[in-house]
Amino acid sequence: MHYVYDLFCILVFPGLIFLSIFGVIAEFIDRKLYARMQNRMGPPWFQPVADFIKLLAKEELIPEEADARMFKVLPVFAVAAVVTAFLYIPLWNTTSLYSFNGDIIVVLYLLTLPTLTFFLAGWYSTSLYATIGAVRTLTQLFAYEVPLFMGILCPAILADSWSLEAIAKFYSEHPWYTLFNLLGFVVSIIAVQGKLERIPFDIPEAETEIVGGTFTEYSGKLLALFRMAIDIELIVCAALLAAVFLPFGLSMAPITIAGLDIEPAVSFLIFLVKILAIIFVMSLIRSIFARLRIDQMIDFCWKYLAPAALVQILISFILKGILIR
Amino acid sequence: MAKVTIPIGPQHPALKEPASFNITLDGEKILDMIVKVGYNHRGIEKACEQRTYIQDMYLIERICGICSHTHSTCFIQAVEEIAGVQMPKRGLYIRTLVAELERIHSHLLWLGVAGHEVGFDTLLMYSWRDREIVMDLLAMLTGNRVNYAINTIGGVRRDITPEQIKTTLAQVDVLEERTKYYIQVATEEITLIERLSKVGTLSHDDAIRLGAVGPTGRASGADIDVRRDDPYAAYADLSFKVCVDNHNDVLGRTIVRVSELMESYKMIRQLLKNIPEGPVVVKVPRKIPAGEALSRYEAPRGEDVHYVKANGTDKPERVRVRAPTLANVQAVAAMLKNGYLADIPIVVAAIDPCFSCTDRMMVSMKDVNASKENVIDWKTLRKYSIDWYRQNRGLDLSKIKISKRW
Amino acid sequence: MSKEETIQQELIKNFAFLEGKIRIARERRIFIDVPADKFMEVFDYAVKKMNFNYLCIISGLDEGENLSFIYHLAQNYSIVLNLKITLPKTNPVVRTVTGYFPSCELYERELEDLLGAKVEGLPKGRRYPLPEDWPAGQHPLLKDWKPENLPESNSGKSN
Amino acid sequence: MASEVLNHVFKKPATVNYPFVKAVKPDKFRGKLLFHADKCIGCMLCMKDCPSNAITIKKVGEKKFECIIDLDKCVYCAQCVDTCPKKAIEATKEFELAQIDRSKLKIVYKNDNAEVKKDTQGQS
Repeated sequence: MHYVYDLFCILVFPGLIFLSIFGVIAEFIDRKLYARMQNRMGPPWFQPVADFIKLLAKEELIPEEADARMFKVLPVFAVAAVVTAFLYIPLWNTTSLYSFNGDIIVVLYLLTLPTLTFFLAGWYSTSLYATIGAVRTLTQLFAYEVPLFMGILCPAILADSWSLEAIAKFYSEHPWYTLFNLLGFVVSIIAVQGKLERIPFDIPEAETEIVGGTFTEYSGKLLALFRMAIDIELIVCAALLAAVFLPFGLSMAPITIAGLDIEPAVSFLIFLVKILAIIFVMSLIRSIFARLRIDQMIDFCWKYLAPAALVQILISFILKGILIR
Repeated sequence: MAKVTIPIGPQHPALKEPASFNITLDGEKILDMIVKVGYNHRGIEKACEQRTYIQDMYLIERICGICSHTHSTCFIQAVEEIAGVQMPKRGLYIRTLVAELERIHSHLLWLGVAGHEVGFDTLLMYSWRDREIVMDLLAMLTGNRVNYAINTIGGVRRDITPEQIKTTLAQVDVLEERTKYYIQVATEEITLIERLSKVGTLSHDDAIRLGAVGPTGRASGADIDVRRDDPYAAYADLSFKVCVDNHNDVLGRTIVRVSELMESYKMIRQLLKNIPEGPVVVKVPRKIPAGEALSRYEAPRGEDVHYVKANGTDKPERVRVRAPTLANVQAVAAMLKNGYLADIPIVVAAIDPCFSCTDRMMVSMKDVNASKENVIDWKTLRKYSIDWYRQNRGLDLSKIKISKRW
Repeated sequence: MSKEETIQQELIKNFAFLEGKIRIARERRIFIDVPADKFMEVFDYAVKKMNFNYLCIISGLDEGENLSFIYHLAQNYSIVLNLKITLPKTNPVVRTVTGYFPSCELYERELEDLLGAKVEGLPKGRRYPLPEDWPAGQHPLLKDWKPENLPESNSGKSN
Repeated sequence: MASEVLNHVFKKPATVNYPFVKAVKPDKFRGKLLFHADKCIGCMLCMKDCPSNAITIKKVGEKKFECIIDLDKCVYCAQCVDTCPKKAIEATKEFELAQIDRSKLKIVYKNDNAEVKKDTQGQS
């Protein structure tokens, strides 16, 4: 029975199927918010699903010079990596499905994988635009990855653990301590825009410059998979930020209705709301900035974001000395 | 990364019309570029010679969709000069009014396009939404949103009523309020300024040497404006400022355009306040006496020049058109020197290019070149897609009924 | 004396052969017929000494036996001097003015493509505005040119 | 920018939901042309002035004319409306003229009032 439960977790809830559905919903919310911020109507609720189905029905074209096997395998890789990352994030209480000490590092690396697959996808497409997009993806990775890691690891320093579960537990016991990580939260949410390749850091797929960027040559099912990976990545990133920086409400007192303990359900709903709140902030960032140039982006990340993250680490170390002895 | 040459165009998301920029890159830096124009040669100058002046009016209006009033006015001014028409004042005022409204719509459109090119879609959506106001005004005054067809030889085709004047004034107030906001955006939004400032620099000397016109020239400190230097229509009666800026870059071009919007509002108020009573059109015979004239017009994009030669019949002997983009496109290469790949779209967009105006003509020569096989009719297309889905997806879609109208 | 008349006087003073060939059409418009062999002198003088520092366009005309080219020069963006030269169709050769105005390269290429003029000193480059595979000797703006003149093999595909 | 953007989240979108909500056409709108056969005197000026040769006037009897308008050629400048000395051509506000079949864009106005009516209804 144990294996069946595992399989259920990985494939259905909170794994692949749940994530795909939630990803589609998140994409819709993001697009709708973006549209409403721009005073547009935005898409109807089924639009992301319709887009996905349409892509599935489309003809797949693989460039003659591209490495066909790599070309086909990469989207699957991207989806697998992000889905795996989600399994380590605590959702309805402070315990996640699979947890071990150091899983926060694993999640961060799993989140780096899709970026690498984007790079490889562009590189193996052999098209000019895709290659330039690929190089930009990689260049950008070096700029935002360090501030992102530092920003997300700061709460871990204060909590004195490398396990997401322990971090969540620590902060739900001391909710006020989250305020000390505010700077790290801001740094991470900006860096995540880079990871998700959203404005102002959508440089690798800047359509007015390099057409479709890394995905220029992708079409049909493969592109649909990549789109799905990006949608899921959006949720996983938002969930990670929510779990690390906004962990309150995770271990409330049991709420019982008609003898049933619905506390996990309530907590889970609160968690979803937190994810949506973070998506709202990300949509806001997307709508108020112009796309930066790659050199400006690197400048910004190393001149402002990385030092800010360092300051946050410093704060965490000092606080740790004072508060937790 | 080794040197690569990438094509921007003839088809590219950043270009709304066909032109081609072959760019040699070293990483992200531009080493060299070759500009190719001429994809849209439509044969308009030749076609003009075979049509009457009245037909030419509408043909020339369609040189460009955005500055249609520009071209038609410029052409008609030349014809009127040859014919020696004494123009009715009210007609000239209405012509100028439409011209300024067109400038507003063109500049707002440009602002949105510029926003889009640097990935600032919110600006695009806002400025295009506000552009609807001026589009509605144009529709109200002339009948249609584009290709206004308000001009005719000897005046304008449609008069304006006092109610329309009132509506226009009210809407101009709204637009002015919005434009103030855009000035604030253009001068205060950090990421936008990062992307526009010090990009696509064209020094004052280069601008003069390469003959840059319109906002492109004015943003490089060239104090030129046909409306003031060679006044036409009702511009001699108006008082306005020529907006010159010394940034020499894309930011300067943005500032010039948004400040010109403010000047246009001022001009529209003056026009509507002082519009004289009287007829809007005088009758001009179909046959225009022999003669020649050169007409200049300050289009939203710069100086538009038409040369018309008449030979005494109802058809012109020669019509020569030079759209502002042709004067500006040569400056693009100078602007992009040592630039970045990422700056190409915005620098190209900053001259507000209109390649269809520039090229004017392609020989749709008796449809000789479009052989029959190139045209797929609806039934064939439908059959093709049904076959494709049957073969590749195993779906039989032939049973699906389509709307009766089809 | 108006500005236009001053310009007329100055030109006649320096180039006696222009006497009677200068026509002031209206305010700010001066039309001059210049003998083809003296054209560069007048052009040079107008640009360098009289500050006609902006070239609006070059128009080409087909006048039956002859081809005419009109150089529309503007002084301070305001007064336009239209210098017209006439050349026989058999040998329509003009000197390039790219030395004065680098931007007029495209206008001169247009003269070459559409009217079949020969512009001396124009650097080699891409055709404008006709496509690269346009058949030689076909100049659409000539009065006797008709679309039927095109050889059927021309697919009209530009590069 | 941020405050402007946040304000818009709660505002009504500016979009006009086109096929369901139709924008009001201005009075001077130049749409599909309507021919009044009873007024036509057969001067053919409209044919001469039409920039795209979209109008053909045919003589079908003594002082009787019928008109063929090619809507796919028409550029909707309404010069013919201005030219016509008897106001036999009128510009309507109809603009949704797209058709899949090209032949449907050719409109024949017969010189018979009853048929004129039927014809225009069939096309719209």
